[in-house]
Amino acid sequence: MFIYTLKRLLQTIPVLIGVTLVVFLMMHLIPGDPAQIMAGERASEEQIELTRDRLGLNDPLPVQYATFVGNAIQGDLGNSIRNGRAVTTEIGTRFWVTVELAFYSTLLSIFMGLMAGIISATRRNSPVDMFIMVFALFGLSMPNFWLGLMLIQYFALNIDWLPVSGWGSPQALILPVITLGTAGAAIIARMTRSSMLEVIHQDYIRTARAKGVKERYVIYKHALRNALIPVVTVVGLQFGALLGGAVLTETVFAINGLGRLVVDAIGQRDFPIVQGSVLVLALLFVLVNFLVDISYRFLNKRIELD
Amino acid sequence: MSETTANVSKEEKKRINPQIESLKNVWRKLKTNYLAMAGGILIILFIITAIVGPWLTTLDPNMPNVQARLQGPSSEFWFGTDHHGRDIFTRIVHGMSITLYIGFFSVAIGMVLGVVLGIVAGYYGRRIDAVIMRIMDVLLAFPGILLALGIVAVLGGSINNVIIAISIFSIPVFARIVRGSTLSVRKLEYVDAVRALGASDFRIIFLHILPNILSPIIVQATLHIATAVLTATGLSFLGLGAQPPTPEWGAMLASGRNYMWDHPHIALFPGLAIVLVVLAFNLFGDGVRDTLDPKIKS
Amino acid sequence: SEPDNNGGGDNAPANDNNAEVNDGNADNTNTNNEGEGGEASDEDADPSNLVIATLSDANSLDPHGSNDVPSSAVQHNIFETLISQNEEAELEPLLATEWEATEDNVWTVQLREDVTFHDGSDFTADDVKATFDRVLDEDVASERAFLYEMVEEVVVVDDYTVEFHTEYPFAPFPSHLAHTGGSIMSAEVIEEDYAAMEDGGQPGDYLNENPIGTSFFQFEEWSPGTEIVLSRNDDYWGDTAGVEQVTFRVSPEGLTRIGELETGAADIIYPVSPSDTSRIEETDGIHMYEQESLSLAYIGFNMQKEPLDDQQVRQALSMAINKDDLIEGVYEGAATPAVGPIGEQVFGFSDEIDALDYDPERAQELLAEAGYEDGFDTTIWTNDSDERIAVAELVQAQLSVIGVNAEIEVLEWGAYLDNTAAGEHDMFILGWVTVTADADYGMYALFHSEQQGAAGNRSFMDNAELDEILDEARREPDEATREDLYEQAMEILVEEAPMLYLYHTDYLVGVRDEVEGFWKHPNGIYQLRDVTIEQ
Amino acid sequence: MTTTTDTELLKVQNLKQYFPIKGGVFGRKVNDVKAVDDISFEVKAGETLSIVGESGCGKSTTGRAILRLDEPTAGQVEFGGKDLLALSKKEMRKMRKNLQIIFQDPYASINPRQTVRQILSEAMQIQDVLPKDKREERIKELMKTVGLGEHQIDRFPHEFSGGQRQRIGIARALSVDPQMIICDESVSALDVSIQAQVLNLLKKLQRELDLTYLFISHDLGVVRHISDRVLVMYLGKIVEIADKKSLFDNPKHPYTKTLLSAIPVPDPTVEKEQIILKGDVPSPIDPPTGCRFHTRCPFATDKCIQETPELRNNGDLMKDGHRAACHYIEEIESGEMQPNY
Amino acid sequence: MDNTNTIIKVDNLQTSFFTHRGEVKAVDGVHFDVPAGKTLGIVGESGSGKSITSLSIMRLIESPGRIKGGNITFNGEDLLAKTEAEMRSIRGNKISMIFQEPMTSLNPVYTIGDQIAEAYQIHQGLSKKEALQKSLGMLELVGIPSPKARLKAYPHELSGGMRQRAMIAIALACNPQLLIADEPTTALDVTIQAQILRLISGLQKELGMSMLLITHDLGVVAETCDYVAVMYAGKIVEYADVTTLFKQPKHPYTVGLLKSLPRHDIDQDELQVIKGMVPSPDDLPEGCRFAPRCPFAREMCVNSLPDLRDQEEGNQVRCWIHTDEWDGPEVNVKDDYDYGYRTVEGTES
Ligand SMILES: Nc1ncnc2c1ncn2[C@@H]1O[C@H](COP(=O)(O)OP(=O)(O)OP(=O)(O)O)[C@@H](O)[C@H]1O
Ligand SMILES: Nc1ncnc2c1ncn2[C@@H]1O[C@H](COP(=O)(O)OP(=O)(O)OP(=O)(O)O)[C@@H](O)[C@H]1O
Ligand SMILES: [Mg+2]
Ligand SMILES: [Mg+2]
Ligand code: NI
Repeated sequence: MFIYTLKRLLQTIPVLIGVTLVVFLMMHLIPGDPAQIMAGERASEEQIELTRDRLGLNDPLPVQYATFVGNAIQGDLGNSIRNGRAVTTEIGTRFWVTVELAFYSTLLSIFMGLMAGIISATRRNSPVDMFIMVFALFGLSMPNFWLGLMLIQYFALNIDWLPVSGWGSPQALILPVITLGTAGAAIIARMTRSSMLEVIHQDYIRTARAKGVKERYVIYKHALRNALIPVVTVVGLQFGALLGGAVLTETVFAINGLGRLVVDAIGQRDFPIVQGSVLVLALLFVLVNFLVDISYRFLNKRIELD
Repeated sequence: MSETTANVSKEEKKRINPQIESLKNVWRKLKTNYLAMAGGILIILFIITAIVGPWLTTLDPNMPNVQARLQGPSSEFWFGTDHHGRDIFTRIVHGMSITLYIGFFSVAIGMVLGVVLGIVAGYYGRRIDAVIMRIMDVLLAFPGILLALGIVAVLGGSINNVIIAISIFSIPVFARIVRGSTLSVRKLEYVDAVRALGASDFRIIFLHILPNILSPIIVQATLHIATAVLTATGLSFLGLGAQPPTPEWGAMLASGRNYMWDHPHIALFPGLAIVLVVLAFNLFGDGVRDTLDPKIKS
Repeated sequence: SEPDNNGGGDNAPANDNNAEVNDGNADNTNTNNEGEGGEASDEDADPSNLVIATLSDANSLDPHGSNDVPSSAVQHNIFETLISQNEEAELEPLLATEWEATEDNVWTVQLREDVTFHDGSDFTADDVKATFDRVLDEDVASERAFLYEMVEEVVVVDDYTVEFHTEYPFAPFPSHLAHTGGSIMSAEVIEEDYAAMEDGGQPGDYLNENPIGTSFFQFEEWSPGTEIVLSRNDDYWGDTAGVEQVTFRVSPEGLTRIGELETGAADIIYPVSPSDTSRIEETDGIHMYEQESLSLAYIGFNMQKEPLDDQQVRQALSMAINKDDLIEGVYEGAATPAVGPIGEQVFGFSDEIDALDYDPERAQELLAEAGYEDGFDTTIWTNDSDERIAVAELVQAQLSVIGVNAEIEVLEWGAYLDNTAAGEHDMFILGWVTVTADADYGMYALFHSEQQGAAGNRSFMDNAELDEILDEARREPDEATREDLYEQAMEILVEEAPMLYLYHTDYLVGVRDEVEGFWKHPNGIYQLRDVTIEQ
Repeated sequence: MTTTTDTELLKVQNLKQYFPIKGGVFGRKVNDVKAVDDISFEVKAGETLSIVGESGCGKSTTGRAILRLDEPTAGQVEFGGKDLLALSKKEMRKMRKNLQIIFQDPYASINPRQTVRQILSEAMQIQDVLPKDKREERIKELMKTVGLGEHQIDRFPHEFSGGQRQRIGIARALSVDPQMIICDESVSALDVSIQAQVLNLLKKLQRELDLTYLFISHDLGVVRHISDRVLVMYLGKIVEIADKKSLFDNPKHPYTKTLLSAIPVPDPTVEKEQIILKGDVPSPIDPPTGCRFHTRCPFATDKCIQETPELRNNGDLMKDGHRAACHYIEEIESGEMQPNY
Repeated sequence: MDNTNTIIKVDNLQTSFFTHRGEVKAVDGVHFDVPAGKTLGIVGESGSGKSITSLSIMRLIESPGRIKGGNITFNGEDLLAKTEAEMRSIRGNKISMIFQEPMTSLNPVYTIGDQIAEAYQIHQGLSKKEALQKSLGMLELVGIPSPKARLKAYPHELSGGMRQRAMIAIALACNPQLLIADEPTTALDVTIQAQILRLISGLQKELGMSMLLITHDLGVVAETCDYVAVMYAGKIVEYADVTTLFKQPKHPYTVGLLKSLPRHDIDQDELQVIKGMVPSPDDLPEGCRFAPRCPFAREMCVNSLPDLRDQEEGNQVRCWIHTDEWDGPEVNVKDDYDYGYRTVEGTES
């Protein structure tokens, strides 16, 4: 287990290098000059040149990349071009906000998705099944901003139960989490359904019934845990996608998260912020997938990790 | 005499093209699946609408009409009008082709590439697998917006380029799923059997493994159409994709954002249209999957 | 009072993007909104704390460290400038008591004597010198240096007298002093900031954490991306502020801000999308505050590209557009049609000029004269602002009437600025705010041939006569003469039509009824000193 | 009886197949599954050699290694005088024409999405046997040979019964005119009545086409019926090899004896003496030292734990070509050693 | 055959699957008893309905299948009349079942201990701890080495033989009166098979259970069963005590089955085969279901289905040959099988 963890951690290195390298090249490839942006539009050529020098933007690209990596290893991700703050500080609190948001949303997706998927699977081809699956497609096709604003209109304004926006209090969490979790719930519902349908015809389910196990336990104890295995992969991917996809939700609910930071920073060509955030997100992504693999093993001891 | 020749040639045809026979089989099975047929008919209707719809509508989808702004659904404007006073129904009909085009091709391309990479990774395993899957990880961990910007910078912002962008996002999703399935299919004896016959890897991969892992691919592809259409919208602000005033549904949906509360119909109808398309593809895809599945006998 | 180069219309980079996008935010009339006006609850209203929900966070609290409205809006409440502008954009004393051009190249300023900084230190001429030396310091590379580029030296005459020696006579100088960029910081703090730079820090590192000014609010706390909290400066030299605390909260989504206003989570929201004004007006407990602005929305022509290099073509295009329709269709009527680049509050505006009014027939004739009787193909660029896209769509439709086929292309903001600066465009939609309320600011950067490209002149106007007038006008000390000169300039600008001047928008601010004494300067800055919240 | 010549068609020498178990930081190999551990045997042209043994003892692995479906770890495989393991991938592909395999599972070993015609014509296309226009004829001929009707030519596998499917597998193997066929549990999955049909067919084909079979099975009834010689494996090693008669009538290795005694006899009146082994088959990852059977062998001594017995022939007790890998062939035979259950 | 001490009596059981292509009569009028304490073997080819019969007894037929008719009497009680809850208290308690595939019949995500203990928890209301204690005893009983450690093992950590033993432990946990073993050894090696069969027989004696052993291996039947029922295409074609069945088989199918077995004890040059194949259950012949493959079949066999008729000593056979109506020449099925004549063209397809 320890060795496996170590191995996985080492495997993340090429991924991190790959991600940062691509981000780095991409940022330099697209039009938009951070020095110009920082020095201001009315700045003279010399002033821009000076800024470029100070930001190290005149160094050859490989040197710039090496500097970035070198500093990153020491935990220094540089300073924001826009406001000069250390990238680590800028990312710091926002990172946790986004992680928290994504985490609760994932929990919600899992909960709703599993429930819906199980009900659908156990009543295959019934009207309930149809309803749930069509509903899931709605959930999938609904843009985040649409859902978010509708929720605000109803829950915050019409019936005034929950705050419109903000972050921190448990009430403030509810709407954004629903908004962000819905699409995931839809996907998980579909996955769970097909996975359950497969499991439910396995021999060991028959064994359980032959033992006289109650139907409810057959479903929730014997079938579900096996059906979860493919679902977990989706959850992992989903969590990754949520981190990136949180931008709209963060915007609608005025949540100060990493998603917004990255998108803004890209718009402002704030190289250090973009590189730093992507690095952190990639790390998290790899970590989540690692956890997914671990939970595979937890769910099914048969899967050998090495 | 002529009768016998006719018979022979019929037989002959059958022999020459067993694929057609098998397609017919598929069709026969599909016909009995009502949901799939419903999905299929919807898709055909969409396609017909996409082709002839624009000829049938009387209003101009793009010409603003300041007098008719923001009207709710009525007998004149079935789905109401948008902030420029354009008829939403007309725009949805005109946007059908472009939305289908983006949804279909971006998924198709991403699927093809993802499937190839996934199969290759799963089939060869070891180094190749590790390299491909790490690249997929990079793609997954990479902010899509940046990639989209890169594409605009290098290739420009046409509709075809948004398809490229979405395809690239889709690759790792398909690759992961396909790799998993490949791993299980590759162990089956019939793969060894054709290998023992001396079949090349290419033949094994595309003629023997691929047809047997279609089911998860189809499910993912049909679900992904929704994601693709919505992503296309998300990218249009970067200048990637259909440019205003093209009545692309995602863009219409997004333009309703500012009017969500007081004039929700602007966002609602394009949204429903997207759901309907996704639903149709899902129903049809599920049916096709069931049909292709040898375990479900007709 | 503070001028600032605003996001609203100014094409200043970076953050402006956000400001930009929303400044015009949307479009929309609420014609068939059935007055379902609800009632705004005020459960969260705290009379001692004024909450302002805005689109974007400040970039920097260092007055030299940024050049965007959200930053200025906060800086303005912490720092004071020597001179301020009132609601009518007239100059008034603030930290300065008097100012005059004592020589052609010298402005002499008398300072107020009873002022202390938030840290308790006295305000003197040294602080003024330190402030302006810093903004001009190349190492600091201030984005606002351009405001004072003509200053050669700041001379401390005595504790409360300073002289600004300029390279050439610069008439609009007092209005530049009224810009937030001229906010006075304490010399000690500036020194600390330099010290931090020596230690490898960035300019402003120290200042951002210790923004010490003289104004009626003082800095409390900044959670980047979330909010900035200021508290009342009880030792203020003038009338102290009406509320104990003010919070600038970031809330990027328009409809969400309205929700916050309705529930009382915010007392003031800005910007409000034109499409939502009627909703606010119909809801009890909240109302709209509208204020004409110094901004200009325009469609620039690339004067170096065929066929837009032809004056007749540009005039034709200008006359093909019905600005009233645009204002109605995009801005719900909350804007004034523009004649030239500056509006009537700006010094130098003349109402003697004949605009190129809407006249599609004449436009068609002009096109024919220019040799384009069958019209031509062109493109309109815009960035991703709902407002600008809406403008583009309407303009496209109106141009099609005279046979001009314009394709719309949306560009991402960074790329948009780069590419328009490089002159790759045909037509592009952008805005400008004449923050100093002086025609010099509004014309020099946009049309002087030396300012081509990124500096502001993206239509690549190159007119020797105009250059001369603009150069002369900024040196001319006599106000009447200056006004004459700018009238000439405007005549040329309308005639030459380097851009299609669209309209000057109004600021649309949503305010709770309990809030009193609030006003917004035409340059976009909230005036909060006199604000009180009724219980 | 099949005619047996003395030419060796297939010669396997010191074949080893280890499957690495990956682990450690860099995915290093930490251990091996020693699925086949140093075995040698040969198959003469026209004969049937069977490999029997418990599940997991390495029978299939041997077959797969010979075909290079898995690349063997070490050893030599000579087929018709050519070293198969030295061939390039491409040459090997050509070579496969001569060496075919029929798998155990008639459901898993045929692509469910191909019709019989597609399956057979693909095989011929791959090996380029016969000009295109002759293939059709050949397919029909093959169908007849394996006892399928011409009208079934365009059917999908799921439209056939297990036995019929197995025939498709056989037809596929025959379609390229091989010299030798490896039958890996080719009849184990079939019902008895169908099994008999397929076994008869295999025998008939051997007679008619002079085929050589390497027949892998754990069903000794079947093996007795079809083989000329039999090879018994235990945990990756050969424990006994002999002509059929010797093996069944005169088994020498304790394991072979157990195996024979464990087969249930479909005759309730026969009271046979069953030897019941203790324990399960040990793991091939850490096979027991010495004689691998010692953990379950009723005769095991310390010597068995320490020394690996060689395959040997005791001329007095065993016929020519009959060899067994046990230290105590003589002692057990003479009753000097008694089982210790 | 109507023993008073029958533990279970199956009478005219009909179980069908209603697929969209129509009704599939998987079990069609099956009739047998299991005498208390004895073992009844059911043999027959794959697909002949053996498993469906046993699942019908357990009332575990899943949709689209349904028990259409017949009676199942267990200890004098009608099982088909019981509610689902009542059935649950019988399953795993009074009637237990061992399934064919030890690899897939155990839930891969729970330990062996948990899975055995569950039976105790359900039926005897024991606490988890007590149940585990009892499970340990069960594992000892079925002869798993180091049972304490195995209690915490997952199925994949056990060999096939151990897994099957675990299955047996689950089935025997509550001392059932009837054990249904559906091909309990097909997936196992001969040596392991021998171990398991011996184990089951031993436990049966020890616990006094009755057993229904389903297999298609006639060797296994010969060694373990007291009575044998031969199934063909959803029907019982012959029922006899084991000695009679092997010595004097009466039904041509039984004979064909016996003859097509390759023997490891004698050499045969060619095996006897039954021509043709088992008819598909959704397309059954009208008359005797074996007629198309039967060497003795005559017009009457093709046209009408014979009943299962009593023979001497409670044995039964379903064949016209053994009836008075038989219109052909006299045949001794066993001896004449090879030289069987066919009056009807078989429909081999
Ligand atoms: N690809 C592989 N990787 C790791 N181990 C393997 C692999 N293939 C086979 N083995 C192991 O090698 C051993 C021999 O397997 P093999 O399939 O040859 O047995 P077998 O004698 O054919 O058994 P059976 O009768 O069940 O078919 C087994 O322990 C198996 O687990
Ligand atoms: N779910 C189902 N739907 C349709 N037909 C079914 C279903 N389950 C079983 N059958 C049919 O019922 C018949 C009897 O099946 P059953 O499993 O009882 O056979 P069996 O005698 O146990 O065979 P085996 O020896 O292979 O286990 C088969 O022909 C099968 O096709
Ligand atoms: Mg094998
Ligand atoms: Mg069965
Ligand atoms: Ni022979």
